[in-house]
Amino acid sequence: MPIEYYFSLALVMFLCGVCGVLFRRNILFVLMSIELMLNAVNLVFVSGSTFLKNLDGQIMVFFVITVAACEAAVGLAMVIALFRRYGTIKSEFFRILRG
Amino acid sequence: MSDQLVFWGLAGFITLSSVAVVTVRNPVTAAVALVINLFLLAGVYAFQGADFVAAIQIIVYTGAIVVLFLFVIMILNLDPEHLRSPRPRIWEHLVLGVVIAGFAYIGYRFLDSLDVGKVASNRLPDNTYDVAMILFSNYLWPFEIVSILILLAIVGSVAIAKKPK
Amino acid sequence: MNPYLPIIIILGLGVALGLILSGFAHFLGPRHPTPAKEEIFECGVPTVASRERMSVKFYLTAILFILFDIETVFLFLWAKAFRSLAWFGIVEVAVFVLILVAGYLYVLKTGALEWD
Amino acid sequence: MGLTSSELPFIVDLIATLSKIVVVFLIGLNVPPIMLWVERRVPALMQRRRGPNRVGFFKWRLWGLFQAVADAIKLIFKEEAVPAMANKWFFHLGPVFSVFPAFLVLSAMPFGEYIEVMGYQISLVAVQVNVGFLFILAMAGMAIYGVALSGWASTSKYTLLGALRASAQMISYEIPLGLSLIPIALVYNSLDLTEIVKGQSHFWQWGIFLSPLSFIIFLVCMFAETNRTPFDLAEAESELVVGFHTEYGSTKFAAFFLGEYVSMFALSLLCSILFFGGWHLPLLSRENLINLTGSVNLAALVGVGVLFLKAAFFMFLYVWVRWTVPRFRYDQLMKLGWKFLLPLGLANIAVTAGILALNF
Amino acid sequence: MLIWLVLLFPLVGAVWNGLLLPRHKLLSHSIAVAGVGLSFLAALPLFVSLLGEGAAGSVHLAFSWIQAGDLDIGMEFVVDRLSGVMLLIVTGIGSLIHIYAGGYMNEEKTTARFFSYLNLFIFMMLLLVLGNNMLVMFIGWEGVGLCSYLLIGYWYTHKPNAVAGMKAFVVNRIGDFGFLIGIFLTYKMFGTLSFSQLHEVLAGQESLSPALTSGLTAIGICLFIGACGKSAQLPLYVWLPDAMAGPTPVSALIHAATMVTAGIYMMTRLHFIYYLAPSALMLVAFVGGATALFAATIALVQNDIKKVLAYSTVSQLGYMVLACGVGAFDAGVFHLLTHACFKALLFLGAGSVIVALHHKQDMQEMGGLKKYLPITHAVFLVAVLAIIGFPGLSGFFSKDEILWRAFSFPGVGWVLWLMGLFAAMCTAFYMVRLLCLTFYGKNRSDEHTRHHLHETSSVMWAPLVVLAFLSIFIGYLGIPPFLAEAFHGSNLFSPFLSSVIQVPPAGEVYWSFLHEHHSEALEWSLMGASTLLALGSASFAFILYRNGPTPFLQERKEAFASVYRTLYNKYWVDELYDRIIVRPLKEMSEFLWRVVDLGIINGGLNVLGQSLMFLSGVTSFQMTGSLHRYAVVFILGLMGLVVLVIV
Repeated sequence: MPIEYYFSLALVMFLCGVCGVLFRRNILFVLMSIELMLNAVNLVFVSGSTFLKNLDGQIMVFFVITVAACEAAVGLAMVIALFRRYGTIKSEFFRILRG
Repeated sequence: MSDQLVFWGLAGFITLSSVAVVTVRNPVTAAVALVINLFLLAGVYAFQGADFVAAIQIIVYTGAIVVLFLFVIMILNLDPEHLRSPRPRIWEHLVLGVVIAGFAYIGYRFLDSLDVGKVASNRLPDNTYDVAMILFSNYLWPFEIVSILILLAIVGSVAIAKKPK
Repeated sequence: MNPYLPIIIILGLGVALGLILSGFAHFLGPRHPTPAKEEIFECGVPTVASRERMSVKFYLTAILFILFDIETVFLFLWAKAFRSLAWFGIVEVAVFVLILVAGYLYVLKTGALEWD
Repeated sequence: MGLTSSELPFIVDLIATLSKIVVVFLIGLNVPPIMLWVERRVPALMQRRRGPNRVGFFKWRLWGLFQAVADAIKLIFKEEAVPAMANKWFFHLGPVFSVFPAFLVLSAMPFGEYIEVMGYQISLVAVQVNVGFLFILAMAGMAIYGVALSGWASTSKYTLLGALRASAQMISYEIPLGLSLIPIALVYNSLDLTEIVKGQSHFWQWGIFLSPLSFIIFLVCMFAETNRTPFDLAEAESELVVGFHTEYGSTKFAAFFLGEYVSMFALSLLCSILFFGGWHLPLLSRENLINLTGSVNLAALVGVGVLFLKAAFFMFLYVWVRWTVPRFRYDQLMKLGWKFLLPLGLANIAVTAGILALNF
Repeated sequence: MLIWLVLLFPLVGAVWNGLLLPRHKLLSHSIAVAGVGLSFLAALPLFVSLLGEGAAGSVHLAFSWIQAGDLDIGMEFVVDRLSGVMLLIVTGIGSLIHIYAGGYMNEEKTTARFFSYLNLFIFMMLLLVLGNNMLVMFIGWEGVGLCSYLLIGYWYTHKPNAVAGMKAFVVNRIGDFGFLIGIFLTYKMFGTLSFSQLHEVLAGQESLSPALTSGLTAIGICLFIGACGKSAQLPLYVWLPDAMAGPTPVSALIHAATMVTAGIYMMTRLHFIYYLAPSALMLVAFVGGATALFAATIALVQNDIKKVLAYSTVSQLGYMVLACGVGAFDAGVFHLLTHACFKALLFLGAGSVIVALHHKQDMQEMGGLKKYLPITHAVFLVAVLAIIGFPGLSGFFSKDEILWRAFSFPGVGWVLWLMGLFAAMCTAFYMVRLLCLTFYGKNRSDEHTRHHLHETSSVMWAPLVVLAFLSIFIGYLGIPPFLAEAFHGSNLFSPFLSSVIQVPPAGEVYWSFLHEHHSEALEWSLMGASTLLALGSASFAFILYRNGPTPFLQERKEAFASVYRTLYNKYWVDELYDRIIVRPLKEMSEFLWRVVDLGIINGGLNVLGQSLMFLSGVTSFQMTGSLHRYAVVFILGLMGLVVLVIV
């Protein structure tokens, strides 16, 4: 199974993730797309480690998953705080950063 | 031969579900699509021989993180209509096209620069033991830092989500 | 023979069984929908898509679940290589666990887990 | 999930696997009806009343055993009322999510070491997963989805609340479950269930003696994971009507019912494997058994019988506890899970590691 | 040891007066007089020790001032015959003027500040005179300039005085600039600034290499520019007439006797340089002659008494510079000595006239003061006779010596002599005019002043008498040799200085004519001619102005109106300078300020600022605040980068 397949699969996933981040209005979807992107990265790590026959890739996946978990936890905490504050989590409403 | 079959099946479903995650209206559907996507991804890992990683993927990712997403969706109890996102404007399509084209090009250039041979579907023997050994020797410091990271996440999320008294 | 066959088969059968069971009534059972039946089995005001928000406690539990789940996973890894790592492993994991216990104590102190 | 490709030739392997799968599903499908009967019969006996004994044809009543069949038929043909506002897709998907994880866990249980058929050694486990524990934890995770989705799909406030509570409970007890398994892994130095059972050949090597504390935690978590008795607050009739599957009619309810009992059976199997020496008889080691019974197959059969016996005991324990122990209030339940079992689990690991470290 | 006292006394006087500002006028006056007097008394034995035949100068080192690399300058003082003479002039005439100043400044409330400046001036002048290297001299040079500025603008409340002070200081600075360049050049060429070392180096030169001569010429010219600034020679003399704004003792001390002679003293001190730079000396001679003639003509028509004296000083200084120019340094110094006496006398006399007339200086309002101020008139008469060169008095001997030495200069000598002669005639004319307009004829001042007219106090006329005595007898020190035989005396002055002023061997060939013997007849005839002409013009002036401004004079004035006006307006030199230098400078700075500064620099910055604002405006339209817009931009940017890197 040539490695390009795995990488292209990861690319597709990553692409979906990016599009999700860019075009979804709802913050929750953005977070989910980010998870998707992280998984694409994981896939690359694992297939890389299998191909190079060294296990560092897999260990990196652990760390990536941990980081993803922490990120999701804090992200969703913020979503809740935002929701409580604004009553909605549609991104149009967060205009504070206006230039 | 069966390898090809399995891989292509998994790959197909994964692409399908990841597209679903992005396009679907209802957040719960998106969450379920994500679950399926991750589950199948765990399948791919197992297929490649990274058993422990697959297990972790399912336990932590599917079993915990997406559950959290589900919880948040349920807690926020968003009314579906509220989530109807407005008709995407033209420039969004344009940008979408550009982004896809860009990534495709980058991917293509990267892939064809890879001069790797065929990856033998060499399922590694049960490597959990080796993974553990490496983790606890070479990657000692990241391991400790991970614990600190988790501590930070705990304190952070609790502080943010707690109802202000 | 590919070692994955049993898992896929069982998964497929399990899902099939579930679908059959859940779809069964649709075909076999009689269908006389009446407004009463349509309603949700509930007393009091029909709160279909009630906007009332659930308490955040569930969310906090889920977050802590994730973070301690990761701890469990890493402990599993350590269990795997316990004997060969010997004392060094123990000290290492002890530090790891202690830090997380600190987080746990913080959670206890702030009363995040007190169920009202 | 680590599958060691067995050395058997393809055909033999295929047949063996298929036959194992069939066995697993047979068990899976038979346990709930039996339990239905047990669920009614045992409490009746406890309360000095006779359980179901009317159903029967001709004159074989068999102490009401056919009641199970009657219930099954009833459930199948009942009308299914789907709430109007319900989210169709997830309403149907809910039960599926609670069924297939149970079966997967069941298939991962080793019933015996191996049997020799036509000269080939066929391992008696449907899915040879070398990271057994993690597989179980994973499937426990999937069960949560069943509960959460079905609760959310039937859009009523109470079901939502019931679903949240049930899944929060399952989450809170999954961690102690995981932590309790770790000492076992430390003691028997492996995560693979077959290895663990091999390690318990003599009864003093059984899990319960080597790490009693983890047995207690495991037992509590068993009840909590399947929302049984002391922890069945989610479906508590008195409070939330039936909890997350209030709106489910006939066969969907049957599916939940099936899922619940199969996972109960799987967990009892797991408990007996980890803590009660699996297919080992208390006093009779495996070699003597083989010599006694003459052939490996026969010994394996006896082993399976012993294992099922132990599992039956635990199933009985479920029912027994259901009718004796009062239900927890939700905050007590959570407090127990987070504030008691979790620290206890960590302490247990520390103690076990300490003891084992002494003789490095 | 004495030299330290000479220096110390004026300094102590200045500090005491300056810092403590004693209230009492008499106290401050006595401190000042003591300061200068004691210094004079200390200087006398020094001078006597120099009179002896072989007495060479002595160098005293106070402390080593600068030691940087090979530059080693010490605060050295030299006391030889030349500086001895100057010492006597400065302290002697200085103390007389100090005594006089007490009386003059009587109306002032406090005179402490004035006297501290005067003492400070004396100290600085001593530094200049006694300094053994150029830097010490330069300190004195600047110090003197400073004190002149302070003293000219003493009544600074009156704006013109302040402006005059500034003008003096600025013009002096211009001269000092040349002086500084000269110092740098000497250091560059000879590596040392001390006079004794320079003298040895140049004396040791056998032949003059062209590089050396051109170097010396350059140094000579630069130093001469400094001298012009300080001694008010032609281009830079404009400050002296305006310096009359200061009190009269100041004008007497600084602008007649001491400071203005600094230039001549400096050239004499560096005679060995000038002897080896004949072209530089030629320039000096001609500038001297021109200034003498030029200033004398202006003085003819001035009405302000002090202005006339100022121009006469400029013209007399022209004579001294002329003397130096023709190589007659000793004659220059001798004229300096005599001029110091009678010019100080003239100024002080004018001072007492002004005091008597309550600070009115216009001659048209004077006249007939002979009977009111008898002593002043007598003394003034002596001074006038001395300055016009009346035979027997000091002016006659010194001026005649210069004219003779100018004539005997080979080649262009006679031109210089003619210039000198005409200047002498003019001097005689305007001095007698001055005398008649102030002292003879009817008294033209108004009733009130005439009523108060009375002779000044003894404090003021006593020094006048002494000065008059000096200006009569000092002449006999330098009787020209041919006259000496007639009176079997001998010329004392030039041999006295000859030990100091010698032509270095390298220049021997060029300056050989100095020692040739001239026929006495020629000398006699020249002296006779010049004296006759001077006396003629004096009597002519006497006849014209005997009884004040007569109608006849008025017609003569209209007849030569244009000539009169040009002379009266000082050839419009000030206006000329203003037009050539000051106005263009002002316009230039105006231009620079408006165009360059405002236009380019500020303009440039403003443009920069505006462009930045514009740019930020352009880029900010994207800052709509929506997260997604940021994310899109971020991703696009990232992709662009990666594509860029890859392609």
